Amino acid sequence: MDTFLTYTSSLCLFFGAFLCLSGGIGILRFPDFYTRMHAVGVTDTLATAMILIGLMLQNPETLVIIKLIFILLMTLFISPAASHALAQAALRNNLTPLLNLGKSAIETNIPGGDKSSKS
Amino acid sequence: MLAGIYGLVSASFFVVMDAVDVAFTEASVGAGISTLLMLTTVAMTERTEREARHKPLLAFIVVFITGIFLLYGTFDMPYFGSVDAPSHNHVGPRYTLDSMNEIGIPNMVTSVLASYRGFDTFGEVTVIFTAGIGVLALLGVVRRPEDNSVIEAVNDSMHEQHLILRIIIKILIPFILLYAFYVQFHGDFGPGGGFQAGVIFAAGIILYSMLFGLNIALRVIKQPVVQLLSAIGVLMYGSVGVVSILNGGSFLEYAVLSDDPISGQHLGILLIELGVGLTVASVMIIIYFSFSGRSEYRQSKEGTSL
Amino acid sequence: MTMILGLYNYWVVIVLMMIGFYMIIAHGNLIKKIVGLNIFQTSVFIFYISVGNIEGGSAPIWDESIILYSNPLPHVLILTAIVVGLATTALALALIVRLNEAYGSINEDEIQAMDNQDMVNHSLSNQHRDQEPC
Amino acid sequence: MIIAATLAILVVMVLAIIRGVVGPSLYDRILAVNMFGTKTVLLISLLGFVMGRPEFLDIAMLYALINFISVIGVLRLSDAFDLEHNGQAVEPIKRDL
Repeated sequence: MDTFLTYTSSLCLFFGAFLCLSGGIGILRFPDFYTRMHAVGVTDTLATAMILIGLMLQNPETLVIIKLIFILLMTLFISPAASHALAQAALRNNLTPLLNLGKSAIETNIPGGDKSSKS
Repeated sequence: MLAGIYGLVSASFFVVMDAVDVAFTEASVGAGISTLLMLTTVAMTERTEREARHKPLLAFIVVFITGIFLLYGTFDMPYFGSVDAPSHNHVGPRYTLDSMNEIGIPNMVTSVLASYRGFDTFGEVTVIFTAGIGVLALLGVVRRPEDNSVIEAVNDSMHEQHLILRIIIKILIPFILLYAFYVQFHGDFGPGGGFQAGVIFAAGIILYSMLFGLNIALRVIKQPVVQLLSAIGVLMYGSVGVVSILNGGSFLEYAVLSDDPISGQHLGILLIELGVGLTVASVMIIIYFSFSGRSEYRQSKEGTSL
Repeated sequence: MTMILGLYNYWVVIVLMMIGFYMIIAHGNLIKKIVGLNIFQTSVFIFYISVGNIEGGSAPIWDESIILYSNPLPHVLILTAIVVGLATTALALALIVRLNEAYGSINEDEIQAMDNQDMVNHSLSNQHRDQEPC
Repeated sequence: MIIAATLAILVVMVLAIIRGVVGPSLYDRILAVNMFGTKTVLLISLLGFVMGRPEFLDIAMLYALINFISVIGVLRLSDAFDLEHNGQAVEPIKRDL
């Protein structure tokens, strides 16, 4: 039973860390705000859940598990709400997404977009 | 906005340094309220910086020379983490070794804060109270009671904009306030105490007033009540000291509050933390309400003058 | 090498402190001065906490299984200092808001120039009044 | 495994800081800060386990709350900017689509 718990928690932690990393790469590499937000918003919630579950399996104390469950619940409430608020505010303030463009259009547009934003 | 990251980074640094209570405070203050206050001020004044500096070179030279001198001074300092540093050899061991017997509270930070150095904390609470009065004197606005219909209209328009957020926050706010109380009363056993609990409580109220508008928040929390509470907190702290004098001890000596010295200490620390929490929470609420009330007042004034 | 490992915390503190100091003296914008002051303040916090740390020590919450704790005294001092710092920062920001209302600027030099201009105007008008009755 | 997860989270935090510094729009920065905050929550809980003192979880809980509050506050304030400056976006990215 113990080895089973250890393996499961390791698996959860590994999966969570992997999701975190992919989200981090996503926030750095994706072309515009909305895709970045997609990368972060999706991975953030699941990665948090995985890592917290992994930690829960590591520690048998009841109080610790209850606290971890509280953190998990809070993240499940908060993270999507914050993402929603962010996206809504961005949309209201005329931050245009890259919509329905062919691949070539995106490729031609990104360098221009980056230039104008840097200036 | 990066100041928020700054607060978070320094807070995680404090965790690594074993300073749990400090991390607690820095997390709530540095990452939350102080960033918000800065941004409110920026929003109320001006956003862009106009010109470059006249003499940056001179400033840089001064800074550089001071830095060199300070660097030279570090060579005589004790090494990082060494046990025999002077700072660990005077009162530190007494706090770590004896506080469990003398005060009976697991969290040494709380026992040092409230009992051994009660005078310091009293002074600091008074400073916070004075700062609250100062902000109120500088930015306080006499508010006319607004028309209910206006409030309702604003409320409705905001309701459509922030529907999801509002529902989530309605669910969350009771938990935030409950958590503040947990931090307040659990401060004897784990990280926490009056200062942190006050800030968290105020953060809950600030969250409410941000999403539901200042006017509605002011209906729930009356400004005179908050001002009264901030004074009552300081008064509570001071009166614990006076009561201990009347019981035959010296100022803020909690051991005389009860027959058993240890339970006297517990009672004194509980009351004092409550006073600290009251003052901090109400001063933070006062500060936030003054700032946002001022900006609303100015917006309405600009609107009429245009 | 031991010196670098033993003293690097002070060096980090000094760098932070000098950044804050530079912001205070080199920027004319009053809000930036406050931000610099905050950074300066945080460097002092970090200094205290790192001085209070003991190699191998644990957080100062009593537990039967733990023998060595960090020094709780710096924690207490800094904990209160953070909240007091927030209150005083709020006071400073309130002053800035009022200055901005009075002068329409938050730049130190501009406010100074306006003050000087006021002073000159004032003394000129005073001279005027002295001369008129004769 | 816990240590490996901690390291991964540290790397992600660095990536988030890079995005926060580079920008380009205000919302990218807020997004980076939000992500940084959630990663800090994870980091603190992991650190609590590494150091063997799970009391740190209280702090992690506080972080989750405060992070949310500051994000919401900044968004509200950016809306206020928007109203004051005649409906112009704060730092808009202007892409020629």
